[in-house]
Amino acid sequence: MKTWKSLGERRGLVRIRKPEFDEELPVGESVRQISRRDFFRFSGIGFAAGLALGCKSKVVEKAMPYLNAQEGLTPGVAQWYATVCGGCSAGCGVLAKSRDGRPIKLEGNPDHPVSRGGLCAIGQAQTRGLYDESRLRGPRVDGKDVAWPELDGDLAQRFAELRASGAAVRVLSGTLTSPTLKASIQAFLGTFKDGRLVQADAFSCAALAGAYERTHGQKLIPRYRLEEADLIIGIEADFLGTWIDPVGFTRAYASRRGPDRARPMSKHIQVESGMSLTGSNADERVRLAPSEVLPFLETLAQRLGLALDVGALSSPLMAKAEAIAHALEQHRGHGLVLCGLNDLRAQELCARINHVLGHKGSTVDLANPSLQKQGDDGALEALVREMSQGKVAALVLLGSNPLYDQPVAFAAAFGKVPIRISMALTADESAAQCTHLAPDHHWLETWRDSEPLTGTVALGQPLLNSLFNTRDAVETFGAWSGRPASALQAIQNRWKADVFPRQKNMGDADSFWNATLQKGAAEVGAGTAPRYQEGRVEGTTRAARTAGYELLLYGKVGIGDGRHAHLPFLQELPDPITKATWDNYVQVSPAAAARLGLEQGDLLRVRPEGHPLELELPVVVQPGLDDRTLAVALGYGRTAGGKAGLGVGKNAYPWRTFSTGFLAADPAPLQVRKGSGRIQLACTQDHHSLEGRELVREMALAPYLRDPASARPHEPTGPSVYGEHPHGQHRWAMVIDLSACTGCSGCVVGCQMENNIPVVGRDEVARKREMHWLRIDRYYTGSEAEPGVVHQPMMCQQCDQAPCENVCPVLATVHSEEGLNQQVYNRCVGTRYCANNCPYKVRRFNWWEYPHQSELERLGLNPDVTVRSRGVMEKCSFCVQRLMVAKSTAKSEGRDLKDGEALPACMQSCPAQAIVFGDVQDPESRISQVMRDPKRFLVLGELGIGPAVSYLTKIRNGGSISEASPHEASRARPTGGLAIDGGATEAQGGHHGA
Amino acid sequence: MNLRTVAITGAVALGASLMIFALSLDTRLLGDQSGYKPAQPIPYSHALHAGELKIDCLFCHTAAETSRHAGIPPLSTCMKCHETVTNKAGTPLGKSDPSPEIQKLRETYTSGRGFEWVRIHRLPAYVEFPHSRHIQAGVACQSCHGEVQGMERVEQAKALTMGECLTCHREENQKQQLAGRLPQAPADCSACHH
Amino acid sequence: MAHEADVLTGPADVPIGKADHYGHNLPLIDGNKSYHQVTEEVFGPTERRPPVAWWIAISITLSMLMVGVWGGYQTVTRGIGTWGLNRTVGWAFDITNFVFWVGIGHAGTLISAILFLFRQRWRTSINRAAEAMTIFAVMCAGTFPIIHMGRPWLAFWATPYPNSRGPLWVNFKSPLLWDVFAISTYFIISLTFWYIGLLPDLATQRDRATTKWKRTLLSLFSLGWNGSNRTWSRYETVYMLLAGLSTPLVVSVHTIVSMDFATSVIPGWHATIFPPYFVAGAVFSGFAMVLTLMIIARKVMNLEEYITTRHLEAMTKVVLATGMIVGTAYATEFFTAWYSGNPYERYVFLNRALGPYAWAYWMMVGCNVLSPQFFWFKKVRTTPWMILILSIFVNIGMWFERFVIIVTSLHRDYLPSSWAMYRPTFVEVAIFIGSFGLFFTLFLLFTRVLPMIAASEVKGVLKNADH
Amino acid sequence: MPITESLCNSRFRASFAEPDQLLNAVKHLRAAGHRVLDTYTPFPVHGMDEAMGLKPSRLPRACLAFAVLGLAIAVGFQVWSSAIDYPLRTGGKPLVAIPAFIPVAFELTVLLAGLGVVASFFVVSHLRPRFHIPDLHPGSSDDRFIVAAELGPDVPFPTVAKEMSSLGATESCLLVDDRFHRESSFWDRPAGVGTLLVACLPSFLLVGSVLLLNRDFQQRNLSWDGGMGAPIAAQAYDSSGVLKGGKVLQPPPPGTLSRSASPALAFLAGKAEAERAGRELPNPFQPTQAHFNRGKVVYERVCATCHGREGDNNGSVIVARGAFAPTLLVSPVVRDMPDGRIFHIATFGGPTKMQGYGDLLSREDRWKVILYVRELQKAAARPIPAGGQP
Repeated sequence: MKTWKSLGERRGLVRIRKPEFDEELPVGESVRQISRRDFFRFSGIGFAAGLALGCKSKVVEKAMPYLNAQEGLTPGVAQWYATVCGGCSAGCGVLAKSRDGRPIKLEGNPDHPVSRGGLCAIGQAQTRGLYDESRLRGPRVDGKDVAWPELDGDLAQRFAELRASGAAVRVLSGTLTSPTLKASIQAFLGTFKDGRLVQADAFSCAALAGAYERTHGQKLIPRYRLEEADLIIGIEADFLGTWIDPVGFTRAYASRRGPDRARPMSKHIQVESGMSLTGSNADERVRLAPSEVLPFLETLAQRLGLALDVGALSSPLMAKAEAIAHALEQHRGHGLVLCGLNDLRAQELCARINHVLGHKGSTVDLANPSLQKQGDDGALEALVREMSQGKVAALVLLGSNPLYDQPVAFAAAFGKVPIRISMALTADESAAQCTHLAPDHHWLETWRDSEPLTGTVALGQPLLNSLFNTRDAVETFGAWSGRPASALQAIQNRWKADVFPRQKNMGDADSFWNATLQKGAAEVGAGTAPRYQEGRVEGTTRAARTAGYELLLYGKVGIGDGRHAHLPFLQELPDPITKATWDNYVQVSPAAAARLGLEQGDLLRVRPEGHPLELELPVVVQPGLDDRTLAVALGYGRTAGGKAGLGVGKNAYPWRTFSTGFLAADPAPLQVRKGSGRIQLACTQDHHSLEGRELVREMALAPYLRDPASARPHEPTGPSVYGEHPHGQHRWAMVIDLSACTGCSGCVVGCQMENNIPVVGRDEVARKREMHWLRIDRYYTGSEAEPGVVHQPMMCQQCDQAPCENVCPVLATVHSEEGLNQQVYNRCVGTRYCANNCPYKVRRFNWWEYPHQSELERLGLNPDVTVRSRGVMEKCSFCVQRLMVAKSTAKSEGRDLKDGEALPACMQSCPAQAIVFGDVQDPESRISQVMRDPKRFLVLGELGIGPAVSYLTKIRNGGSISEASPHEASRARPTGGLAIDGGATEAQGGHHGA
Repeated sequence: MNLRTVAITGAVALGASLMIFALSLDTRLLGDQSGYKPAQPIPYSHALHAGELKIDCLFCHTAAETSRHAGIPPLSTCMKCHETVTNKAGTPLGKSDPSPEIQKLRETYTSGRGFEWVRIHRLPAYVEFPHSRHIQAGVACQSCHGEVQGMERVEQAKALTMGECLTCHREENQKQQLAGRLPQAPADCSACHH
Repeated sequence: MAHEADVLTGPADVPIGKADHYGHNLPLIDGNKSYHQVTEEVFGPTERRPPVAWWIAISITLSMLMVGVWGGYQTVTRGIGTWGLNRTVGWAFDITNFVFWVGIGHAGTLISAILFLFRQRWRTSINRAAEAMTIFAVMCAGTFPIIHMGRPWLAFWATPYPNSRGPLWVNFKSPLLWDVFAISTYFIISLTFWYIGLLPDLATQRDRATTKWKRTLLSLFSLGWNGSNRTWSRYETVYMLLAGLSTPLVVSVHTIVSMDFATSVIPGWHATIFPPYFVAGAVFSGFAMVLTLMIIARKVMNLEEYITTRHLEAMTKVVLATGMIVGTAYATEFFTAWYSGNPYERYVFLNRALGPYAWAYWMMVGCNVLSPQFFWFKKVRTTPWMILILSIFVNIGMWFERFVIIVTSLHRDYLPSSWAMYRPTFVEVAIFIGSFGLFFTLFLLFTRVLPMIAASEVKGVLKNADH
Repeated sequence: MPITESLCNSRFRASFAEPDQLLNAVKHLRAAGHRVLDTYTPFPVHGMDEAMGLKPSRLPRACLAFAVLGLAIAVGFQVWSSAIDYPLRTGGKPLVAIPAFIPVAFELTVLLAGLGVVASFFVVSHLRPRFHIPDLHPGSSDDRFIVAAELGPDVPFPTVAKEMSSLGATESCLLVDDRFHRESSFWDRPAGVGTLLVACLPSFLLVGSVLLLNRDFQQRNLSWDGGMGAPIAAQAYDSSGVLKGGKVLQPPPPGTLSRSASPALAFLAGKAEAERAGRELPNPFQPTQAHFNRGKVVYERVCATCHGREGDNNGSVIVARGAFAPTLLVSPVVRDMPDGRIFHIATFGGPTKMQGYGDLLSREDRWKVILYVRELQKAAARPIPAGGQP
């Protein structure tokens, strides 16, 4: 039998070891001799048994310190570095936690003007993209591993020929927020006679920029200031989930969500065909089919006084559009209309509405436009045309995977380009078709600057020297254009020359550089807003269809455009709405499902009429979806670029066309037929109703404002047999504001990263064995057609009289002095009694030994948190390791712990700032103040188990649109208007469980 | 068959099963390598440096004051002295008797490699022992590591079991309480296990 | 003597030698046997080569045991993940089987102890086998709490032994720890009780032994028993004391097992009715299992004259009575849930009767409440094959009772977001089969190795018409 | 024990087929003045105790005693271990939660009572594993009811035998081999049991030595505890198969600046730079007691090794080896140096042998050390008062 010498060996730990060290354990040796003699004196029975157990060879472990000490560099002490997230083009600021010279955790940077301390799920998972086994290890030419000089030499020769011949060279990239990188690309392209940079986004906002070119003469995407808006009308814009800058928008949006904020609660109406994360947070939703959106907008615009042709629209929708128009007029100057369609006419209407209503300068900031989406669909279309005509001699792909996410025409044309170069980190679909692979650094390995919003500059610094033989794109372009320079040098030069002069606060470039490096970002001079230009609205009306199914393509919060689909943490993140993992599917409304005879999991074959691609997808019955809409998520069906993403879901990108001039879902009606059989979707939540239980409390804004005390219904608290038990110096508690929480799930992934929570895979999730310590329960209230949605983050409630603690026979879960419900993994024998006895079902059991074989991936684990073995129970600890570090720091500095110093990971990065955590024994702390909020309630508080986590009642700014803002109800009595709830809309306010 | 043989065989079987039982109970806990005394790449003597020359522990093990790890000093720390000191210990002033081991040290440092020391103390991964808290609380290094300043070659002096931790923490807290102060040594499980 | 009293106490209530209410003299043992005949018939099977049927039977049960060993191997080496449990349903087959076997294990000691204290002499024919059954059932039961642990090799942590962790003891407030003490005490006391009862018979066996080895071994185990009256006198005292100790013990064991559920906060578990309900259920299932085994054994081993239909009838009456108690408990649970006004509690019981596991619930009701009603008929009570079928139904029903209590309460508890379904895997079924394999293997071995009937006790009641 | 022939001959037994006959016989024998030693029956014969004149057993008292012991142990141990020895709070219950202790207390009471009374029974009845059974009468375990008695004075055995057969005895005979005169096995005697224990002793000793000498079994534990002992997350100082240099510890990329770090000093090594530092760098710390104390700690930990605790070059290394003399810190040369220059030397090294300590000591510590050195210099400059201060 093969025995392992230690657990490390069994798990495949790579370790230098010798079988037996020369001079180990003299004591042990002598004992071994004695025992042998004694054993031989008797018979061999005991000998064999004893020896088999006693004599195992020893692992010799190495201890390898730094060679040189460095000031401020202490092994085992975390350092935080401000840098810029490269997960998408939003350019959020992150703080990267570095331990022993490598990044292990990312968190939001509160000093960064874009994200202001928030970080989304994709951002949280980025370190795992750094330590990803599927990354390219170095450059390749024609599929063969080469060294960089070889690749450069080969390309230099080819480029020289192109320079001579004047052939066209193109760089295709996603949105580039780094001016230095852009400059280096331009410098490279400048060496050719016909060199051009094409930026294209998978989730394109090109029409939005195009619309502003028509209305303001300048291609730009305005900076929307949701914090200024009293009334937000979202039209097919999932701005809290995937649109432009979700973290920044969530932060701004949440700052006005709730009755006790500094400024009155905003009202949010979402007009959409699918059920998006944003729609789930809206005070009111208007459902309509995708083809009805444009007529709806036209009606809205017309009612607001714009002269234009209006497409036919059903009368209930017409009434709703009128009601919204009325509400917008009431909030003139403080409203905001956002449109997520990639359609020029729609965006122009939207821009003009915002102008007419005077939103410019208040909610629509044109002076500091956003640079987070620079994709140009027209340029991309032109590129495809050029390529298919054989005009492009060389194409460089940077942060772009067009063979996956562009219409199939691209793939056909791509083959006609002789020199195809990819800088992708992994061998993705496009890289597989390239002649040259020149892998870029992961963004955590590079120096990068960033200007996500005009006037907001940020610096990204590397956290680690590159793991593999990759090269920074800036340096690669520098090498190819014959002007090699290090990225750091290039950025520093550009900053001295361009950025430093723009700012006025600091007198010396080095201090400005250092201050920005430490803070993460700086604000420099802003531009001026362009002027509005009157004009005829582009395009013609398109009649809404009244029958047949229509296609909605959308992005999911975790997967986004699919570029991180190879990160299992994101695949396993439950979709905030459907709670499904590891798959995409076709969403069908309950009414349509009944009509089609479908149930959850049935396979359905879908194809836009006339389109060659038919996909067979499982059905998810989605309440709140428009009855004629079938929604399919993008970003799935990867065929290359990392194991975890392969074969998960189906790729729906080919269903997008340029038919309107901009990349959008094929508008043709859908052909739908039943597929064969059904599959079990890996959903983490199967029951969506509260079953009449008062687990979540909701209330309308108006009655709350009339009497805040009415938010707390009578809560019988039975007498305790034993009374309170004593607490130590602290007593931790958490309050989650359900009005603020949008369900964005950033906390879920953040928690996984902080606490080394494993990913278990599709099958295990389908068996309901996901390991998330923090989950977000999503309940529907009201009717299936027009449900209200509640997101309720649920983690260990750290009960003071915890039912789980009593039942553990071995004292593996006991109460701490500080009110924590401690779980001691190494003491746990795994009876699972505690999990059974947990009313919240937040305890997670290690059903298997989850794999940790990859040494690369183990670099990304948090060294402060035990990696649990199989057979052990685990659960949220309130990030006790972070509390310990904070307490230790305070003690070292000889002071008391400050409020807000000890933060769990979920709270730190919550973009909505929905979580408050602290010490309730400190009467001054924020938590103590929030604990006095009349909206506070306990989930299952009636059980008398004293949870330390409490929730604030969800306040909905509901009612009819005409009384949109009860804050102002006392001031201005609303003039009678059309109520929005035409028909099916249920009044959401005042829903109580039973 | 002779009854005696039966009895003795039975006795041995009993003894062996008892032994197996005793072994399967934790006669020895994880990380208890007390007595482990491996040879190191160079025979660095704590008895000389910490004992005879009375160099403070924290002179080299600087991290102990701020980190969970006490740390093994980087070679650059050795070079603070051994840039100058190259002779064997006890070489009279003015004489030159270069130590080959110091020579090895200097060569390893300049080559940029560093030594692969053999790790002696290792607590199980589910235990967090922050050195910094203990150093700042004035706990002597010797109370866990033994009289290192007398060791020619370092060995693990104590078993470092949870019982040893608790004994010290309980005594310390008792002292604090008798003095009317708040207990400072945490007794919560999650102080060390998380 | 009135007819009603007969229902609960059985014919043994009528002193032997006197006419019963039908006017007949009813001896406990049929066939008018001599003492020697009893010795021959009881010890005979242990001294002969087993018949072919026995070999076939034990090969089947050993195969079942091997299936279980495979399941256990899978579980221990790969993890509890091989089972069908999930984050919501953390116990299912494992604890169902545990409670089932503990319940089975109740009849033996009950028959030995309580019937002994109540001077029910009809117990003498069945107590030895019933006690053996108890011990084997407790052994089966004991494997489940160990194998259901995530890290079963650390099961010894549930015992308070001095250690180098502080020392860290155990949680005496945990019902699971109470289980550890209850089950191990029950096992030890039952084993002792059984062994004490066996001592005179072991001596008989020793004296009949034909080979030296057998005689030596039996000499060691019979502790030098020679039938001395001084020893007999103390023996009877000790037996009485053990019976007195075992009686509250047997009640306490299932009470404590029921507290695993009753002390929790889970709706459907958190019920004060559980201890009596569980004890009645345990007696119910235990007697059913005794009936199943005895009816087969008396047929196969020609012991019809020792285990008469009157014995069977007495036991069916116990089954009927406890079955009624159990049925009442089911109704009471529903009433309590409705009357409490607690929405969670109400939902759990509605869900039991109408939810996805309703089939299991109605199976339980059918087997446990309806099937024993046939025992109202004397014809059924005295026809062994009918009793056999009904007793098997009761066993099935009682297994489902535990399954229903555990799984339906867990799978839909407080937060609807976590509701989930449970489906067993083959590994779980294999372990379940293996537990039956272990039980029947041990029982089959017992029937060939040790006297299945307490010969000394039977001799005592053989001709006691004069006493 | 002295055994006389007459004694042996005076014992006899009679064997019956029915318990009633035995009962009559016993009554008869006792009435006739014989001493009934014991009866041997396959089952307890009712009325025999009275017939033989036996007193009721005292085993119930032993049972009670053991029960009380069990209860005391259970309650005592539960309270001691849960509330006194290692108090841990679970579920908000008090440390001594009496209701929760009842089940275990009850079980242990029953267990000890049961085992105790059985053990007492074995002891008083001399029941123990034996190879040779004393007083074994044929048929007594099957269908014979046997009485053993000692002949009364002056009654010949044949008379008694006749009486016995008239009472139904199937057989009666004198006993020649009774319990005092037999060839018993060595292993049946207490000495045999002792020998058995002694035979086990080496095994016990072995186990004991394992416990005492604390053998090296941690590797077994590593695998047997099912994991978590071996680190999975990469830990500092470990070797690495992935990272550069084969070790986990990696220097941060050059040029990066953490949130808490101070930007690199804009100075190079060398005398000119030191002089520039003296001009440009003021000490950012005021000479407060706290700063002074910290400076003292660091000075004595690091600097004093060579420079001496008083700055007088009496450092432990210098004293022990006398290898070289460092710069006298209390000398006027150093006293006149500006703080910035001393700071530069502490950071980058001195002109001769001193290495820079910028990598080992934090920037704050270096400044604070200078504060302390200034105090040392003041103390050295001050003339020692006549009283002779320590």
